[in-house]
Amino acid sequence: MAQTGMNPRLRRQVLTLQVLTPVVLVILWELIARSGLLYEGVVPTILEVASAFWNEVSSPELYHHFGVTLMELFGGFTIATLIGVVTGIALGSRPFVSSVADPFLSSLATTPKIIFLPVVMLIFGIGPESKVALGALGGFFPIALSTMSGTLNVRPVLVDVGKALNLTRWQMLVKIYLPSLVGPIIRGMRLGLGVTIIAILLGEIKLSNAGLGFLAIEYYNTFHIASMYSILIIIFLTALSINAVMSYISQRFDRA
Amino acid sequence: AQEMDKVSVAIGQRGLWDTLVVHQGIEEGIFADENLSVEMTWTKGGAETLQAVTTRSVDMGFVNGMLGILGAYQRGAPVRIIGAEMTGANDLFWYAKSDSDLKSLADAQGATVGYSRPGASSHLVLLNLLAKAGVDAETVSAGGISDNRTQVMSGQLDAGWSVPPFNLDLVAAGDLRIIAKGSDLPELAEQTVRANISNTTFLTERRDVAKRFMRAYMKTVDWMYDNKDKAVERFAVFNNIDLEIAKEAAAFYPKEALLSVPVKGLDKTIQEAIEHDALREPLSQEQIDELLDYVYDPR
Amino acid sequence: MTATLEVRNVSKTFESDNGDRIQALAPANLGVKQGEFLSIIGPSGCGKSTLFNIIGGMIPPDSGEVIVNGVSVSGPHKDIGMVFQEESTFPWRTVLDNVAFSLEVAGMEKKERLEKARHFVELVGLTGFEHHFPHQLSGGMRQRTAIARTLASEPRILLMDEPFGALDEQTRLLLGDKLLKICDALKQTTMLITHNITEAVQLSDRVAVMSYRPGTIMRTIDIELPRPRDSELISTDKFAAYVGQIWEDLRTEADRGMKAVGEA
Amino acid sequence: MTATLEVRNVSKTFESDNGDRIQALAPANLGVKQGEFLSIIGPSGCGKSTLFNIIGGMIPPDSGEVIVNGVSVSGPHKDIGMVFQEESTFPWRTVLDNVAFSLEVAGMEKKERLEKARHFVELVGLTGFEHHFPHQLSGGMRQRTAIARTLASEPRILLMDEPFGALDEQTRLLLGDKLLKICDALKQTTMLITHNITEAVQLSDRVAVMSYRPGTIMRTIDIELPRPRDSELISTDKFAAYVGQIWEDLRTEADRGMKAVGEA
Amino acid sequence: MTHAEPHQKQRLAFVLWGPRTAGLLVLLFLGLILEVLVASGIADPSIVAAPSEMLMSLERLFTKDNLGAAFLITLAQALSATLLAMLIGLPLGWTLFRYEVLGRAYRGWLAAMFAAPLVLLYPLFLVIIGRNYGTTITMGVITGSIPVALYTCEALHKVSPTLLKVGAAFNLTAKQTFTLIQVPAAVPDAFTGIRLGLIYALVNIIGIEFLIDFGGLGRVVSTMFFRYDIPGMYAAIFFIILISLLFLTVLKKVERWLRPV
Ligand SMILES: Nc1ncnc2c1ncn2[C@@H]1O[C@H](COP(=O)(O)OP(=O)(O)OP(=O)(O)O)[C@@H](O)[C@H]1O
Ligand SMILES: Nc1ncnc2c1ncn2[C@@H]1O[C@H](COP(=O)(O)OP(=O)(O)OP(=O)(O)O)[C@@H](O)[C@H]1O
Ligand SMILES: [Mg+2]
Ligand SMILES: [Mg+2]
Repeated sequence: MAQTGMNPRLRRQVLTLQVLTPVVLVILWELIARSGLLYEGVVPTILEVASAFWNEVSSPELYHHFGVTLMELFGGFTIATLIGVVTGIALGSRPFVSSVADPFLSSLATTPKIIFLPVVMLIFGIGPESKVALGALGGFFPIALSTMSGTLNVRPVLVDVGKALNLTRWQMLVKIYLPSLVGPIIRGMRLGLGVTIIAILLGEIKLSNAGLGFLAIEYYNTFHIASMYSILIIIFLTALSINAVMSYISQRFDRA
Repeated sequence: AQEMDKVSVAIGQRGLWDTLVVHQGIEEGIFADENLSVEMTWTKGGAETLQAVTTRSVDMGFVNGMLGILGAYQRGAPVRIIGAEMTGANDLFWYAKSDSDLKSLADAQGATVGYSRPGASSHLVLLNLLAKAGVDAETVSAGGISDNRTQVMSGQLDAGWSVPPFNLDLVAAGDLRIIAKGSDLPELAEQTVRANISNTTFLTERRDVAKRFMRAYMKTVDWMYDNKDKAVERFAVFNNIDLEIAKEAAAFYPKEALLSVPVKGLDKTIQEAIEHDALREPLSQEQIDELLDYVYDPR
Repeated sequence: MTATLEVRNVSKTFESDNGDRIQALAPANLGVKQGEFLSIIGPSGCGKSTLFNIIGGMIPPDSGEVIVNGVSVSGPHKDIGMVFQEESTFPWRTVLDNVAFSLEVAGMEKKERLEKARHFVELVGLTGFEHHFPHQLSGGMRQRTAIARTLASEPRILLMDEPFGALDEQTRLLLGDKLLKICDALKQTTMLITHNITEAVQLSDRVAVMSYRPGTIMRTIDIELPRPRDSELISTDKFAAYVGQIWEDLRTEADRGMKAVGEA
Repeated sequence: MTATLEVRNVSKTFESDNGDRIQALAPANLGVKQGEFLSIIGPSGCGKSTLFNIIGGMIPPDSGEVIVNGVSVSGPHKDIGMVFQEESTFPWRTVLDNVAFSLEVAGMEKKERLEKARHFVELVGLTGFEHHFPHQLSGGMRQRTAIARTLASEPRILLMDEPFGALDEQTRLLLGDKLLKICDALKQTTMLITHNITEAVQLSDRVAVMSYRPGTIMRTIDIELPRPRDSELISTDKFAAYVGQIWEDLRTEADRGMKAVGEA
Repeated sequence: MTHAEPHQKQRLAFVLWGPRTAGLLVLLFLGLILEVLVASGIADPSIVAAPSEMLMSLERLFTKDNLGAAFLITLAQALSATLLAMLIGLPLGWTLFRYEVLGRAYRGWLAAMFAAPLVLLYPLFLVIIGRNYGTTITMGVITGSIPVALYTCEALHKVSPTLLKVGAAFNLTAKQTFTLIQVPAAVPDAFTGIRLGLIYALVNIIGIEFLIDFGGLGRVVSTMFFRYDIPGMYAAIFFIILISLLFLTVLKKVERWLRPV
């Protein structure tokens, strides 16, 4: 976070708050866990969660599942990006076509991807392929939509500059369209990655034999609640770091 | 050595006594004796296994609810029943908190009692149990075993369903009390509730493999009951549970319940399927003959 | 290196999406002589950019033709260099790479084209800013980058559409002085579109005054002020007289334009 | 209904987020007489808006004081009405409701305030557009709405910060004529901030020329042109002379300003 | 407009051949192709359903499987979740705006949560709350209130300083400034947050319904899948997409109305 331009007192207060908040939350959790207000299996004590967490990170099992999820993520996101960008440019280069496609794309984009799991399974089976496909499906729409609107909104005057210099179609694409699209594509990828992550993990939760989502729900089904929490923590830490990397990239390359 | 035949199977409900047959057989080398190398995938239940089989992602599927199979068959899925997986409802049981007033299902007048989902075996068995007890309880589609447990423990449900070994530890610890069992309904012992399936392609193209597989499967069932101590121990290890509990769990399952042939009580099942919208109309005898395709029948 | 430009009976009517028809240009006639600096002035929305786009071959006219050096042309023509009204530098390129753009697409070798680009960067007074990106520059510097980019393609006719439209008066006067120097150096046939009277008089050999929509050339005025010029000119009686004369012509047109805008 | 305004030794230094200090105003002195129209002209970024905000009580000066009718004031003062440089109409209110804003917060009854607002709408020539929303108007009309809104609060001194800064020259000249009429009608003490020389000469009784940062009043020039005036004025020798005189003063300052921008 | 003459014929053509009609035609065309593929046996009917069969199932879904009721159940959950999200998000956004320390401390966190896969927390609520509407609505509230709070805070920050200066110049009290300037100026952006909140709530509620087999529309898909009723499943999915389309269209209309250009 940019904390520039804060006077030192404010900065100190902010920092105190940011440190204190998790501490308070943890204490609150512990109190709830010990109070017996909730069924004990549901809110394990911090110590239990911590030891479960340690067990997880020191077991090679976790890294296998982690690897599966990352592979699915990589596959799904790559496919989503490639197809999304090509589709986005194709649809966006004709305003009429894009206005036809827009309602379809945006309503599909806002449909929960997980309900497509049965369809994807019918086609790709129950292995990692179906998770990759679901992830690709999820990531596709934001990327395609963003690329499409980016293509539509490539500043006409820049296209005119190209026309005035009699650029070929290829030169037009490479020298004017693609550089203009870097921003929208990265923005779309950032949104798409979030959706891909969710789609893949939910897919794993619903049906799979490997992956972090599978692990979490397996612990849930076998009443290892503390372990479930630690997997959730791992999932969230991973998602947040991936998102942080994406933010960095988009700040770096998006000169809009 | 000769190249082993690869078989991929999907099995629902990881870790139950009956769903561990294939695992036991693999560990005991019974499948290897038939020159089969088995690749196992656990699924979360019938629908997923069915998908895997009909789309040929796997060769065979185990532990499938009958209603799902019948429905899929009538809707044109290339699916065949190759044997029974579970006959009777011995595995199902219902429990309540020990400190509640529910001592048996007979006390359940007006209570909320959980089952997994409409049309599932837990639903059918519960309805039968309640009818037999003559009480009018509120049945709740409360989801899986863990969902039921959470809801019972937090007081949202009065009773929940389970199968062994799940929750037997809490019963042993005195937190829970079993209030009804599927075996309370002897008439159900003559009805197959779950079956093993395969797809038509596998059954025509590699029928010999299927045959050997089922032979090994049946041999494994025999072995499990002939060497019960060893089987129970493996069962306990697999689930990471006490040996005592594992023994108790295994006791729920008489050997007859696990026999592959024949599939029993199909007429009644078809009727139930129609009641629950799984079937649109009864199957004809020709259809039943086509659907039941025991690749290996030692009788 | 320069040429003549002629516009004959060019007209254009736009049709908007909802079927409305807007006649932007009534048949317009205009000639720019070899080496001449001609300004076209008119109220906002009178069709100046439309005329600019037709001459540059960006849009086809409904009727009439555009003649470069005696030859009728259609579509973009390499003899014509265009500087657009809106911000048109490439934000992902540095000043130098922007200026070298036309040379790059023409396939000129890297070293050669950068050298040549540097020359034009100097011409517009941006030496020292070669490696800045447009967002690091002021509006006036960005427009000068765009001008340098067009000049680098060495067109025989230079068309500019309100290149300083977004700048304040004082900056315009200063940049006008810079432009005067460049023109004196290049002696290029130039057509400048503007709505600023001061700018038109300051820079031009001749000013063509356009009416409000549908745009036509109402009259042209020869500006007989000595060259080389400088913005000091604006304090002279003659300058004021030209300004007054053009304002007299424009006033009713501008008024029509202003009224039309509010009704939209 | 009018008053005098005096600015005594007002200075201001800004400290930016990264700790840089920018001296926007060196001690500045200025007086506006009863009923006088004074323009302040200076290059972009010279501290004009800073001065404006200090007089209006929007920001406190580092030193010096602002005196209204002989009394030192601090903070917003009801005798001073302000028209801001940027777009300042409320987009969710119609023209009429915008103009009636100050009357509404003063608790005036609905019928009365609408009637009064209508009068000011007429004064700025927007009759017929009472029920339009700002986004349905041109930039010039929006600024006139903002002026009417300020006039409706009946301030004794009117401060305007480049109200027509975003408009093109021709529209400015036309709106200048409108403003001249309004001023003739109200005879209000007015201080206009501008960077447009033509506008300053066209409208003012006196023009104060500001230097580039840190801004100081370099000199003031009395504009002795007859009233009532009109934009036709711009063709006169006298007008050109004033323009030239101001440009002479401003030129080096503007040049400094232009150079400073690119280095940012 | 001065030279504008309405050209009735062209208007008609525009309506007839506008994007909406073209979209419908494309949809029909795709449906037709699918129908032919299934009918000719090229596409496996146990994998894809013929559109005709799908439409027929839709009728069956409404009459026998209470799709209408399922829709209402989901709608009720989404709306109550959004309402709660507004009750939480609007004051929270205001607080983060009003107290700079809090804003600086938590806005970044909130943005990170917005990007995090919050829906994965559903097993946690399954454990804490149980498999009931409490869980679905809670998930809707959590995912929905974050955009509401973020956009509200942002909207208040974005209020043009010039408009605030106008208020100051007219000597407005803090309360008047808030009600007469900050609130109306922030409404369009805050509504964007509410729109996103509603959509997030809807998406997550349907998704969780599907996952835990409970509630409205999501459950219907899951049930059809469980029953191996492939056409029914496709019909249910199609219906959900239609609902998304409907929601989006209505929300965008409202937004455009609030934010005229
Ligand atoms: N592609 C188009 N479709 C429809 N109408 C257009 C199109 N391009 C321009 N117009 C209309 O034609 C008229 C003339 O536009 P043009 O851009 O040529 O004016 P201009 O004189 O350049 O104005 P400005 O000084 O504001 O740049 C305007 O009313 C404009 O709305
Ligand atoms: N709040 C502020 N914090 C820091 N610097 C400021 C602030 N306000 C203005 N400045 C700086 O003070 C200088 C004068 O600004 P001011 O807005 O008064 O100029 P101006 O003459 O009104 O310019 P313009 O003609 O562009 O409106 C500028 O360099 C500006 O960057
Ligand atoms: Mg133009
Ligand atoms: Mg200013």
